[in-house]
Amino acid sequence: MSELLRVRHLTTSFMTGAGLARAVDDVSLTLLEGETLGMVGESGCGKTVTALSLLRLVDRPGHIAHESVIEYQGKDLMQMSPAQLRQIRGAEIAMIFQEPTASLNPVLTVGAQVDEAVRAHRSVSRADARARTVELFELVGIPDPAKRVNEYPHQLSGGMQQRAMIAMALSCNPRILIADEPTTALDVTIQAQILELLVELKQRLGMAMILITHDLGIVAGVADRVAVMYGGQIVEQANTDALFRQPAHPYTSALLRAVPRLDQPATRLATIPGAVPPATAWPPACRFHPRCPQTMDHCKSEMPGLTETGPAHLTRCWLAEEQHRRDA
Amino acid sequence: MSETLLRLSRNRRWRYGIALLTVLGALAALAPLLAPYDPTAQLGLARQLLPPSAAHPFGTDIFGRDVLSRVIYGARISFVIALSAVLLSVIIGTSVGVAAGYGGRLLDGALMRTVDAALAVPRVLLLLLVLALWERVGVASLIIILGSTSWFGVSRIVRAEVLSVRERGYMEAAKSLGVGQRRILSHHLLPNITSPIIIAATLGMGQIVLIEAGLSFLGLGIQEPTASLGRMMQAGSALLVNAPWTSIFPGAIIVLTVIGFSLVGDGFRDTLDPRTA
Amino acid sequence: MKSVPTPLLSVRHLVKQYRATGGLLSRPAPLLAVSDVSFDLAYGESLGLVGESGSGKTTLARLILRLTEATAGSVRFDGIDVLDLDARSLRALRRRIQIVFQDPFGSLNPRMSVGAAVREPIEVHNIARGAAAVEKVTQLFQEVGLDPSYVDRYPHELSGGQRQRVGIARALSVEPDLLVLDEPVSALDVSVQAQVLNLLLDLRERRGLTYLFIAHDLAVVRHIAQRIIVMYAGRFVETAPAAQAYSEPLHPYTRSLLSAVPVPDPRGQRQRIVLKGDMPDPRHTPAGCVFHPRCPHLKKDDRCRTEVPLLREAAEGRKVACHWFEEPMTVPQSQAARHVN
Amino acid sequence: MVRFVARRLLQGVAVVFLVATLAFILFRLAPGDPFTRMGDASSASQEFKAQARRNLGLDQPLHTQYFRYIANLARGDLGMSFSEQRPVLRAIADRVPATVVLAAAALLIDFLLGIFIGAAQGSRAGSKADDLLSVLTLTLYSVPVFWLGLMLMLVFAHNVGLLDLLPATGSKTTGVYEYLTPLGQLTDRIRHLILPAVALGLVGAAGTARYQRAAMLDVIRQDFIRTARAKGLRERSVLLGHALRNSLLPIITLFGLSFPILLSGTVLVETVFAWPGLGKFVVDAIFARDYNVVTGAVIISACMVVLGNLLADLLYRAVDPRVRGVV
Repeated sequence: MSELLRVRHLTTSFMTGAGLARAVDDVSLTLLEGETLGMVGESGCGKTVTALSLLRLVDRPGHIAHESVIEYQGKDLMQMSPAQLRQIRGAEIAMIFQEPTASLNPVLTVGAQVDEAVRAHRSVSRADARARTVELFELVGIPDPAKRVNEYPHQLSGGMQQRAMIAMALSCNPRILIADEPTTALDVTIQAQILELLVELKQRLGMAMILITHDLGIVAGVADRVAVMYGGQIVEQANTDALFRQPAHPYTSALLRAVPRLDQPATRLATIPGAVPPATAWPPACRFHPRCPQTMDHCKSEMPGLTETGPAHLTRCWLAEEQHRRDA
Repeated sequence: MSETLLRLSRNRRWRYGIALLTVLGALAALAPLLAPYDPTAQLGLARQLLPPSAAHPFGTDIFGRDVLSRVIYGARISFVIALSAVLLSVIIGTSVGVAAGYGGRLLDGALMRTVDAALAVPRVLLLLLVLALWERVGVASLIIILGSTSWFGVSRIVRAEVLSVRERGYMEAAKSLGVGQRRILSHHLLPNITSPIIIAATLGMGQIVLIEAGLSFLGLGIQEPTASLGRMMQAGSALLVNAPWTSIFPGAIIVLTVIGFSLVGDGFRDTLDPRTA
Repeated sequence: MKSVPTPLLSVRHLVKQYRATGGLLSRPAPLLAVSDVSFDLAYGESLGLVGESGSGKTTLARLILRLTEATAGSVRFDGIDVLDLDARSLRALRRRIQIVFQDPFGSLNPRMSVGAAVREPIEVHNIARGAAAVEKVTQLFQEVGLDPSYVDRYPHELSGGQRQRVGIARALSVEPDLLVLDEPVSALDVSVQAQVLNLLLDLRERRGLTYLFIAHDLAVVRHIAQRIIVMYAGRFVETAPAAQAYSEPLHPYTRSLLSAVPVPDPRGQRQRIVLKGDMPDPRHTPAGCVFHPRCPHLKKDDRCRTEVPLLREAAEGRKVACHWFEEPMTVPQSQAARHVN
Repeated sequence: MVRFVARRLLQGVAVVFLVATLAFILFRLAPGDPFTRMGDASSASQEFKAQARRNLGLDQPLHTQYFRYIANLARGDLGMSFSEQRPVLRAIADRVPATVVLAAAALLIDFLLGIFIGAAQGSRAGSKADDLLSVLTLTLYSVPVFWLGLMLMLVFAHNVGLLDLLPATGSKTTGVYEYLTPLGQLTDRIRHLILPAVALGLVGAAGTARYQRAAMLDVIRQDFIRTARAKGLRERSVLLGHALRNSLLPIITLFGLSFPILLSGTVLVETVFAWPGLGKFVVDAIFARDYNVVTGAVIISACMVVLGNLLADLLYRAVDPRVRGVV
């Protein structure tokens, strides 16, 4: 499979009242054609800012560092003019967001908002755009699409709104779909519907997908590969199976043990002490070291790099690196 | 509280506004010391309608009075009226707003319909209606008239805020902890509605300055010979061609005063209002 | 006959109907938020109340605490008729029933230091005053795992987990018997969620508390509840001891709900039952079984569309509101996957 | 829709009725009556005053007076104007058109200019141009409208100003107007309108711009703007089609609220420019102690405000689908 997206040294910072926040710090990742990459982490770890940075949608006071590279099929989005960038947004790489209610314009009909996406990239008549919209609504499972296109967002349920967002994202057959917490605002049974829809559409349309979520369960069921984020960095990245079977980073394994589960006895949960620090106050050296159960002196003095600790398995941890070296 | 002050002092508008108001306030407070002449003293025929000069930086008016001195005293009155009238309107407005927002449907309906009616009358006309009944008004009665006709907006803001704060989780939490009504009101409700009141009060002061000037300009506010900025402009409007300084300077002082209040009000809004912070 | 101990909390035929705010144009339709529910809660028991948004679980909690007035039914707490109390007795009762809210930020007064927030109920209920009250606040902070030096901080200076600990300390300050926990961990991150859940387990053990634990996340509830009630559109659809509810759910809704919870194990993925459609509009609940328009049960028939299923005894200590729960409910794979119409 | 309008009109009638009641209370609670207040200013004899009181029913008990007052009001009878010796309603009706023309022109300047400046600022918040315009709007916002009128006169008006461009007072050139062609008459009226309308409109525009800027900033921060950018729309479509459109919602509310402020402004501006409208009429009436005119003008203004609010509500419903269907 070929590389669709290649991101190198992506760094996005915000100037805040409390100082400079490096919300995303030197993130590198690759997305292959047709694959689903899951990005997990707790809130404040930089997942959403990463997603927005990929399409350069970060607003002031946010700023993407110049040395960042976001290559889509060999072309660097960082070097593109606004006009060139627009031809990528929505057409090649599309996005859906966490809050469908807030992400749709309340004063325009959902149909009009999808029409607009179609017409932004194709010179088609209004009628043709509308026909396409109805077709898309049908594709994403909105019942009675010809009627629903004329409704306003508030007339639809949360699940239907998210379907409309998906229809909008798919309007130009993008190669990549970035889904940022697409089900977090929804109920469990609706979440199941939307996830199933995304998986099905991805297969049917042959897209690649970046699925961002805090829910390890969702990633386990949907992603081919997983990147775990902590403190604005990727701390571990591996094939889904390997990551869940043999997590190498102490944060990943602690997170896995802290999740309440239905498939295991209801014992007392393992915890991670403390909380995710704010982006203005990342700890020096390894960002996880104040919360890590296995901190060594080295972790407090030098930041570990993202190194290979297994086949296609990258980990940002001194301990894992050491163990890997010993095993090898 | 000190944290709020720190954030305020970082706000550019607030800083400029406070600086401007401090200068103007000092001018008003120290008027007797700073004014070069007695504001009501008529300095004689030879000194009538003199253009600005070293002796009279703002010139003199038709009665030969020093415009600078009159402007300083006029600003003093504007400040006193604005501060007192807004204080009065905030007290009335807050009481009515809290009563409407917290006192049940019937009371709310009665109070708010009254406020609707009062707000449907243009403010200047409302004041004309009230002033039509008075012969001559002094500073005290003007304060009462302005204060008692300026609380409608405040009461609406307070009511809206009370209705919103009422629904906050901590109000319900206090209730579920068995905290009594009175304590909920004083410890949970009121402290959380002060910000919008402060913002409304500051911006309201600028408006009162403008309205008071407008009334005096119509000849209905403070009466001669007391120096009042609006009245000075009224007199000046008849002499626009011959002695523009008699209306330019009082107007400019008003503009500066209102800018000061607006800047401070904007600064408060930027830092205190959770919706914009 | 066995002697049945008096329950701590006994709810009978509780109903909450909101008057619809219909104007001249829209027909007023009554909104049934909680529809005729009954249950008991024994001393020291932990009961999990599970449902999606709009199921009425939070309304039920508010009814029990009388933060909202019931339309009909009764709530007895330790023999006291809660719905009949005057304001003064109600405040006294609130010493004994406490609630921890979902949003730890929203439920703390932003203008009150967290120490003052915990001290307030202590002083309001005359449990302690002055230095003794301060001492008690310190103890409570330690008990919930907060650094006592935080007493002078304001809510916005704490993290979400710390704020929720303050909320718990405040609820404990009046030494209640019953703690109503309304989605206490759903606003928290996974790592912090585990901390708070463990704290709740410890506190229950140490203080012998009774919990009514409300949540939408079945996996979370499983870690704390001994018995489960599943709500759907204002009604109880299933009540069962936790172990059985999870291993062998009987109501088709419970089954679907359980199957929809994502499992954090790529090899342990189960067959999902994906429900069609949305939760019914509370103003236009369907006739018959409220769940029938979304029900994947193979035996669904006219009876489901016309006759409201009663909550009936399915086994010792288990009740289900379904005409067909005895029938096996294996859903063919194709039907499970095809939810897109 | 019809029901909504009917309902709001009914509410409006209630508001006007309340205004009339407040006006009644204000007058009757005040010490004495118009004739005692006339006091020594009037040379009228005691007998004349007593007769006039009887004629006006001022010797009747309060509630009788009140019911008669309201009954008259319901018939559209606002009493007699002492100074003009004719019904107040007719005297006012003669002045209303001039005020409406002035207010409409000012409103146009207010919102067109205000929205344009505010939207431009909001979409470039933090830039040099934004800062500069902020200083400008803040200053204009703080200017007394009558003083701005004087200053405009000082710069632009015939015989007064530096530039000698436009007439300073009145609504038409007396003595000449009648001999002009229809087109000439229109030009003459427009030339007279410019200064007062600009004075009133500029101050309003400054307030509108401040509000519009905030509204724009508010909208730009919202998620659906990000959606619009993410689907590859041009920045212009994002700003005009999504941001501006949505930011106009709060401006419509402001539009409703601006009517009483505008009418307040006309009182002052009409006095400065000797514009023969309702505002100037009221001020003159006060000095002539023609109290029925003052009351009448207050009631008529309340009607105008009520109608203005209804207009704003209708606009809001036309633009925001969320409030349709809600009464």
